[in-house]
Amino acid sequence: MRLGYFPGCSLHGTAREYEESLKAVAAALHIELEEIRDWACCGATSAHATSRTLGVALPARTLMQAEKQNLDRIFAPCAACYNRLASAQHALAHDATMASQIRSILDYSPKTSVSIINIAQLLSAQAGEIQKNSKAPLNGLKIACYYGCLLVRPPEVCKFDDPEAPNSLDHIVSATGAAPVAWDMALECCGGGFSLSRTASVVRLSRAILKSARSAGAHALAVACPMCHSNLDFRQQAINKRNRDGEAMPILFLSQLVGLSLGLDPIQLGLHRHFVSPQPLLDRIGMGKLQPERREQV
Amino acid sequence: MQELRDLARRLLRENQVNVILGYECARRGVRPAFITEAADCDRLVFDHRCVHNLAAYLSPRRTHVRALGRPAVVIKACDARAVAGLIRESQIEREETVLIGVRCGGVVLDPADSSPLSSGNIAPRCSACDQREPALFDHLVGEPKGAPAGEASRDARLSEIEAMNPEERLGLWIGLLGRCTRCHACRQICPMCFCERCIADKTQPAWIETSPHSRGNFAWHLTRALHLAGRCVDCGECERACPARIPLGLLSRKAARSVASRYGYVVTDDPAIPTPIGSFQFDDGQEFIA
Amino acid sequence: MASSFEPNIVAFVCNWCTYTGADLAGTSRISMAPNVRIIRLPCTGRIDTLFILKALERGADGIIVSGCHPADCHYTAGNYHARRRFAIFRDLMEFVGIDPHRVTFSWVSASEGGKWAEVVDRTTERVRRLGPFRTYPRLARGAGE
Amino acid sequence: MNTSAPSPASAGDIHSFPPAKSLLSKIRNAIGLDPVLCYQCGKCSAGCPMASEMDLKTHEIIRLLQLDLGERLLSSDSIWLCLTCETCTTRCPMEFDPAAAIDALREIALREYPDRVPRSISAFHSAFLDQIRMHGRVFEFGLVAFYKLRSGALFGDVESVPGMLARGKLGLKPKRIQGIQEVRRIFSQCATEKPR
Amino acid sequence: MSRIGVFICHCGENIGRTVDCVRVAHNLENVPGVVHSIDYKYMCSDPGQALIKQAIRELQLDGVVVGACSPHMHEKTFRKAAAAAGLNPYLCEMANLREHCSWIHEDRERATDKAIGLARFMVEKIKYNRPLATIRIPVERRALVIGGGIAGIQAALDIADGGREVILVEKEPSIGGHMSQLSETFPTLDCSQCILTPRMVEVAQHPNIQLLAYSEVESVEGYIGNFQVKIRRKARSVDEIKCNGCGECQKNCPNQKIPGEFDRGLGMRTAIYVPFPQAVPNIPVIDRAKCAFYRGKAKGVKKAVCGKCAEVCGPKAIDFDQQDSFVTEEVGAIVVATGYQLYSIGKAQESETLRGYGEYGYGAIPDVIDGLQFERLASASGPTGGKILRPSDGKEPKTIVFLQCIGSRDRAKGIEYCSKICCMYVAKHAILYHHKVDHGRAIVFYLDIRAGGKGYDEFVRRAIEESHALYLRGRVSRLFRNGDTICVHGVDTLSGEPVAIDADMVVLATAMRAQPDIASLAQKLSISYDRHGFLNEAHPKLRPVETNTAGVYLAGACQSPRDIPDSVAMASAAAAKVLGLFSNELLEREPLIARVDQLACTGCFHCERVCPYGAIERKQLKDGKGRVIKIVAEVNQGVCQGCGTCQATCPSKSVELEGFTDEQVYAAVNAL
Repeated sequence: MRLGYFPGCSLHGTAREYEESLKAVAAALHIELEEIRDWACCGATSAHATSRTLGVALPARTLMQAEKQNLDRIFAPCAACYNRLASAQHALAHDATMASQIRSILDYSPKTSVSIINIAQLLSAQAGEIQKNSKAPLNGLKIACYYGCLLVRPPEVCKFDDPEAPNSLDHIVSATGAAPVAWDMALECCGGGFSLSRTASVVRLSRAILKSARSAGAHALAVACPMCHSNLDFRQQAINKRNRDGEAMPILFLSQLVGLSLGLDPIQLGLHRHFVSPQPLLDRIGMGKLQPERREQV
Repeated sequence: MQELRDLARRLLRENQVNVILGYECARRGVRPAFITEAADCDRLVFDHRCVHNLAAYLSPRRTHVRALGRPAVVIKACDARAVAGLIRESQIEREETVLIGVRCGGVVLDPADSSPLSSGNIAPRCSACDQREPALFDHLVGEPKGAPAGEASRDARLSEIEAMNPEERLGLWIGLLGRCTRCHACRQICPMCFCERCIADKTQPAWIETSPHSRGNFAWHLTRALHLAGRCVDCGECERACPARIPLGLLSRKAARSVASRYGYVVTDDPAIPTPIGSFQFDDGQEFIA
Repeated sequence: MASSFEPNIVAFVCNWCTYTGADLAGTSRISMAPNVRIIRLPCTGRIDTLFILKALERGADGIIVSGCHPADCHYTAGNYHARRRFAIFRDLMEFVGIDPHRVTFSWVSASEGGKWAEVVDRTTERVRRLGPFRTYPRLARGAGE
Repeated sequence: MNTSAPSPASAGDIHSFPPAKSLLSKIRNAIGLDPVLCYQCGKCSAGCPMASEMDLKTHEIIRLLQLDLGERLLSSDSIWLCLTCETCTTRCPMEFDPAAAIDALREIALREYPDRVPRSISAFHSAFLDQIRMHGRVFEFGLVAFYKLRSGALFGDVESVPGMLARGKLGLKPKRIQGIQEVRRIFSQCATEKPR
Repeated sequence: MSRIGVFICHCGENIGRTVDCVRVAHNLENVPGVVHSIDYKYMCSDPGQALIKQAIRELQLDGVVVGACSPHMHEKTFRKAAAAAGLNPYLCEMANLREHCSWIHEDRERATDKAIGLARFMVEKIKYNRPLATIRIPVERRALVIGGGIAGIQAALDIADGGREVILVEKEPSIGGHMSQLSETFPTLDCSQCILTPRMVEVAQHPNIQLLAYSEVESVEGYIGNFQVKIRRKARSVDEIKCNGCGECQKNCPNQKIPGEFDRGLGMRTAIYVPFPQAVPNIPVIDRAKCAFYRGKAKGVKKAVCGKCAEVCGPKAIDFDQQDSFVTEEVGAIVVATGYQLYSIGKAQESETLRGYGEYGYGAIPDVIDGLQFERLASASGPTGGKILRPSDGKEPKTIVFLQCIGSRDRAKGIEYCSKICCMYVAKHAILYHHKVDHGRAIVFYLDIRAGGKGYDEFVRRAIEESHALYLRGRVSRLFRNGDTICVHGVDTLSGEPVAIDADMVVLATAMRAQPDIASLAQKLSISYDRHGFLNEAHPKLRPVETNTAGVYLAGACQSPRDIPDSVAMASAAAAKVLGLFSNELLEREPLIARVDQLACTGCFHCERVCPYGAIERKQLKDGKGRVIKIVAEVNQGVCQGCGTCQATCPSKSVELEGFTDEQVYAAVNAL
C-alpha cells in the first residue's frame, strides 16, 4: 500500500520517536510511506490565528506538492498537521472566495479530492493486520486513549469518528491486546500551542488529564499528537515535581504501542526518548531494560 | 311612664297595632302584659323591675300571642338584640312589628324585688351593660338614664373556671349540670330558642339523650350553647327561669367570648350583620387544626 | 397498664380529601395504628358536633375530624364553615372539662397519605397516654343506665 | 454606545445605536456565519479549557460581537487565550463557529490593536512564523531561541535543553526547503502583519 | 327487621393476608338484621358479583354490605350488580377492608377486629338506607355565549353546528373582539381580518345563532340545564330591523373628529358610527355623549340641534327616542368568553392594586404607543393604511424600540404573572416592521423569551436572524424626549453593557388584564375568579373549561392570558362540553342531595347562609285557605351538590342529606 507521507516539523525534531516508531510499524505492516517532496510547515496555530489565508495557503502548497507527486492519499501522523491539511482542504472545497485567493497565491488550484488521513484512520483500518501479526500482545496493559482536540474536531472537517464519543484509538489499542480504559478526559485540551508561551496553562490542563487517566487505572496514555505528547510527557516532570499526584504516567505514541505488540524493539521504537520512562510499562509486559544510547548522532 | 302609655294608646286607637306587649304590675313585682284595649294602656309600666325579655313573645311559635294580631313590643337595649336576631333569622318581619324602645338604667335580678336598684340587687349583666337605649326601634320613650351601679367585671367567674384544670372543670360541670331536670324552661323562655322542633326533642335519631342524667345534660347544654354562639343576646332569662339555678349564662357567655376573641364578633341589634356561624373568613384562625 | 390500653378511636372524614388520602396511605402500604375506624362523610361541612358527643357517649376514647385544606374543599366552602363550628365547640368542650386532646382536627389532602398515617399514630399515642375516657360514658350512671 | 449614567441631560449627546462601521458585518463576511445565531446559552464557555483564565468568556465575546462593541472586545486579551481546541464549535447548539469567529477577531485585532496582544503569545507566533519564513519549516531549536529573545523569558525551560539534546530531540542545524521562495511569496501575498 | 347480606372479599391475598376474612364473615353473621354473610376470593369478579346477585334474589336481601376495597374503587361496580339483581343501588354499601385495613396493618388479630368494626359500621348504617332514584332534570337545550370575540365566535359556531340554538351576547356594537384589531397573526403571519371576517359573517347568517350585539347580561337565575338569563339591549338609537347599513348617516354626521376606539385613538370616527367596515352586525350606533342632538337636549335646547343622520336615512332607521330594552332567554348552558382588557400603561390606574409606568411617558410622549396601537398602524385597514408612521409627525421611524413585559412580571406594578402572548406579538411586530420599513432598526428589550408553541420559537428566531431585530436582555429604566426622538436607557444584562438608544418610536408590549366588570358578571353566574380577576376553572388540569357552577363554561382570555390558538381550542372544548350536556333531554344526577323536613323547618335559613351553591330556596307553606302558615327552606335539586353543610348547621336538624342522613351516621356511631 502506497501512502503520501507528511511528517510535519516536530516529527523531525522533538517527536522524532513518533516517526521512528511509525516507520518501523509501517515496514512491519508492509505500508509504503512516500514522503511528500519538499513539504513546508502546515503553519499550525500561529498561522491561522494571525491570518486565515496563511492558515490555508501553507497546507494548500503541501497538497499541491502531493498532487505533483500524484499521491491520492496523504497520511499526516501529527494530529495538528492533519487538522490543518484537512481544514485547508475543507476551506478550499467550501469557501469559493478563499479558493480563488489561494489560486492566485499559488497560481495553482489544488484538487480537493486528495484524501487526507490521520493515524487513527490508518491504524484502525489495519487493526486486523495488527492483531494477526502481533508477536507480543500487550495483555494486562491498561491504556488511556487520548484523542485531544485536533484529531476529531471540528466535526465537519474530521468526519471519521464521533467528535464527542470517539472510539477509533480504543479500537486500535484493543488490537494490540492492551485494554483501553474508560475515562472522561480523552477529548480535553492539553494546552496545545501554549507550551512555551503560557506554560502555566499547559501545566493546569495537562495535569487534569493525567489525574483523570490515573484515577481510571491507566498504566499509560496513548497519544497521536506530538504537541500533546510534549505537554504530557516533557511537562509532566514539572507537574509531578510541583504536586504529589501519584506515579509518573508514561506517554506513548500510538505507533509505539502497536510496534511493541508487533514485537519490535523498544529502542527502535524510540521508547528511550521519553522524559517519563516507560520502563515500568515494559516490566509489566515482561520486556527487557531499555538501553538508552549514550551518544546521539545529531 | 305616661309617655309610654300615651304612645301605646295611640298605636291601638289608630289601629297601627292590635296588641301591646309590655309590662304591668303584679301581686309581687311586675309581669308581662298583653294589652289589646286602648283603655287598658294605663296598666303599662316600665321600671327597673322589668326584667323579662318580651322579644321572646314575638316568636312565631308563640301562637297565642300571634293570635292577638299585629304587635307593638316594649324593648330594652338587650331585648332589641333579640328582636334583631328574630329579624335576621326570618322569624319576624321588621315592618310587621312596632318597636317601642325604652331607655333603661338596668334592671334587678328578680322581677319580684321591688327595692330600689342597687349594686346589691342589680342583674349582673346590667352592671356590665353600656347601652342605655336600643338602636333598633320605631318609638323611643323614657328619660335618659345614667349608668347603673355595680362592678363591671361580671365575667370574673368565667375566667376563674377557664383557669381551672380539666378535672376541676369537669367536676364542676358534672355538679352543676347534674342538677338539670330537663324541664327545658331555659329553652322555653329563650328568645333565640324558637325552633319548631328542638333537637333535644328529636327522637329519630335521639342525638341528645332525653333522660335527665349528666351525660344527656352535657350533650343538651353544650349543643344549646353552640347553637346560641353569636346569637345569645345575654338577657339572662335562662338563668332566671332555671328552677335548678344552674348558671347557664356561663356557657353561652363562654361561647360569646369564643366568637368575640376568634372572630371579633359581638351580638348587636343590627339585623344586617350575619351570625358568626353561617359566615366565615378565608383566614379564620385554625391553630387547633393539625 | 396504660401501655397495654388500646384506645378506641373513630374518625369522621370527608370523602374527597382525607378519605382519599387514607386510601393513598393504603395503596402506599404505610403502616399505622389499627385503633382508628373511619366513618366517611361527603364533606367536613357535614360533620356535626353531635357526632363527636355521641361517639364519646358510645365509649370512643378519641376522635379525629379531618377534611380538605382551606381552598381545597370539593364543595368550595364546607371546610370553612366546619372550621368555625369546631373552633367554638372545642372551646366549649374545654370549658366543661372534656379534654380537647382527645379530639384531633386536621386537614389531610388526597395526596397526603403520609400525613394521614401521622395523624392516626399521633392521635393514637396521645389518647393512649390520656388513658380510657370512661368518665364521659359513665356520666349516665345513677340515672337511667 | 454611551456608558455614562443615563440622565435627561446626557440624553442629547448619546449617539445612535449601533455604531456605523460594523465589526459584526466583518466577522459575518469572514466566517460566513451570522453571530446573531448565538442565543447565549453559554455551552461554549462551559466547555472552554481557558475560560477560567479569560476575562471575557466565549459567549460574552459573541455577545459583544452581536452588540458590535469592537472596542471592548478587541482590547481584551481573551481572544488571544483561545487554543482553537474547537470544543465550542463542536458543541454549539446553534451551529455557530465561535473558534472561527475568534480567529477572525484575532486577525482584525492584530491589525487594529497590535499592542494589545499579550507579549508572550505574539512573541511565540512571530517566532514560529519567522521559522517558516526562514526555512519553510519550523526548526524547534531556532523557535525556542527566537521566542526567548522576543518574549524576554530568557531562562524559562533552559534546564530542559540538555534533556532535549540527550534524547536527540533538538537538531542544531536547520534544513531549508527548496521551495522557500514560494513559501515567502505566500507570506507576502497573505500580507500578514508581523506581530511585534 | 332488615334482611342484610354481608360479602367479605379476600381480594386474592390483598385482604386475606392480614385479615381473617372467614372470621369477619362469621362474626357479622350474628349481627341482628344480617341474614347472610360469606367470604369469597374476588368479590368484584363475575362469579363474585354473581354470588351477590344470587343472594339478593334468593334471600330477598334489602341491604348489601361488601367488605372489600375502597368505595372509590368498586362502589359503582357493586351498586350496578345490586341493581342488576333488582335491589336499589343505594341499598348497597362498601366497607373498606383493604386500603383502610389490610394494607396498613400487620397484626392479623387486630386487623381482623378492625375489619369487623368497619363492616359493623356499614351494616348498622345500611339499616337506615333508603332506596333512592337518580334525579332527572330537564335540560333546556339552548346555550348562551357571553362575548363575541374569537373565543365566543368559535364556541357559538361549534354549538350551532352541533345543531343547538345559541344566543351570542356582545357588549360592543360589533362582534370580532380584539382579534379584529390585529394586523397579522403569529406565527403564520396570515392577516387577522382575512381569517376572522368570514367567521363573523358565518355567525350573523347561522340559522342556529341569535346575535345580540350591543347587549349585556343583566342577571342570571336558575341552574344547570335551566338558566333564565335577562339581557339588556342597549339603545343604539338605530332601528336594527330598518337599517340597511348604507352608511349615509356616517357620511353626513357633522362630528367627524372623534378619536376612534377601534383604532385606539389613532384614527377618527363620527358620532353615529360603525366601529369598523367589516362590523357584524353592520348597523351604526349613536354615541350619545358626542352626538349634537343629545348634547343639545341635555343642555335643554327645545328644538333639535342636529338631525342630519335622520334626514339622510332612507329607511328612517334613526330612532332618537330608543331606550334600553330587556329580553329574557331560557338556556341550559352558558359559555363565558368575555376576553381581556389591555393593561393601561399611564400613571392613572382604576384599580388601587395596580400602578402605572410614569417612567415611560405613555400619553405624554406622542410616539410612545402600545402594542395594539402598533397593530392598527401595521393593519392594511388601519388609519395609516398599513404604513408604520409616527403619530407625532407621520414620519417613518427608522429606529424603533419594543419594550416587553410592560405590566407583566412586575410585582411593583401589581401584576406578577406572565401575559404569555407579548413575546410572540413583539417578534411579529419586529418582522412586520422589517417588511414595511427599509433600513429600519428594530431593537427589543426582553426579560426572557417565552415562545412555547408550535412554530413559535422558530418565529422568534426568524425575527432575530432574518429580520435582524436586536434583542437586548433587560428592562428599560426610563424614556426621555430628545428633540423629536426618544432616548431609551437600558442595560443589556448579558453583556452588562449600558445602552442608550435614540429611537424614533417606542412600542410598549402591554399585559393582558381581566375585564374590568368581571366581578359583577362572576357574581351573576356565581363563579369564582382569582386575585387578578381571571375566572377560575374547576380544576387547573383536569377540568380546564368548566367552572364550579355546573353548566357554566369558560373560553379564552377571561380565564388567563391566551393567544388565538389557545382561545379557539378552549372555545371548542367548551362547546364540546355544552353539546355533551345537550346530548340528553334529561340531566341525570346522583340523588345524594339534601332534603328538607318542612314540618320541622323553622325557616331560620342558616342553611341558606352556608350553602356554597345557593341551592336553598324559600317556600311558603299555606293552609287550606291559602294563608301563609310559614316560610320554609326547600332544596333545589338541580343546584345542590350534596355537601351536607346545611344539615350540620341546622339547629333542629330539619334538613337531611340523602345517603348520609343523621339516622345512618347515628347508627354507625352506635355500632362502636
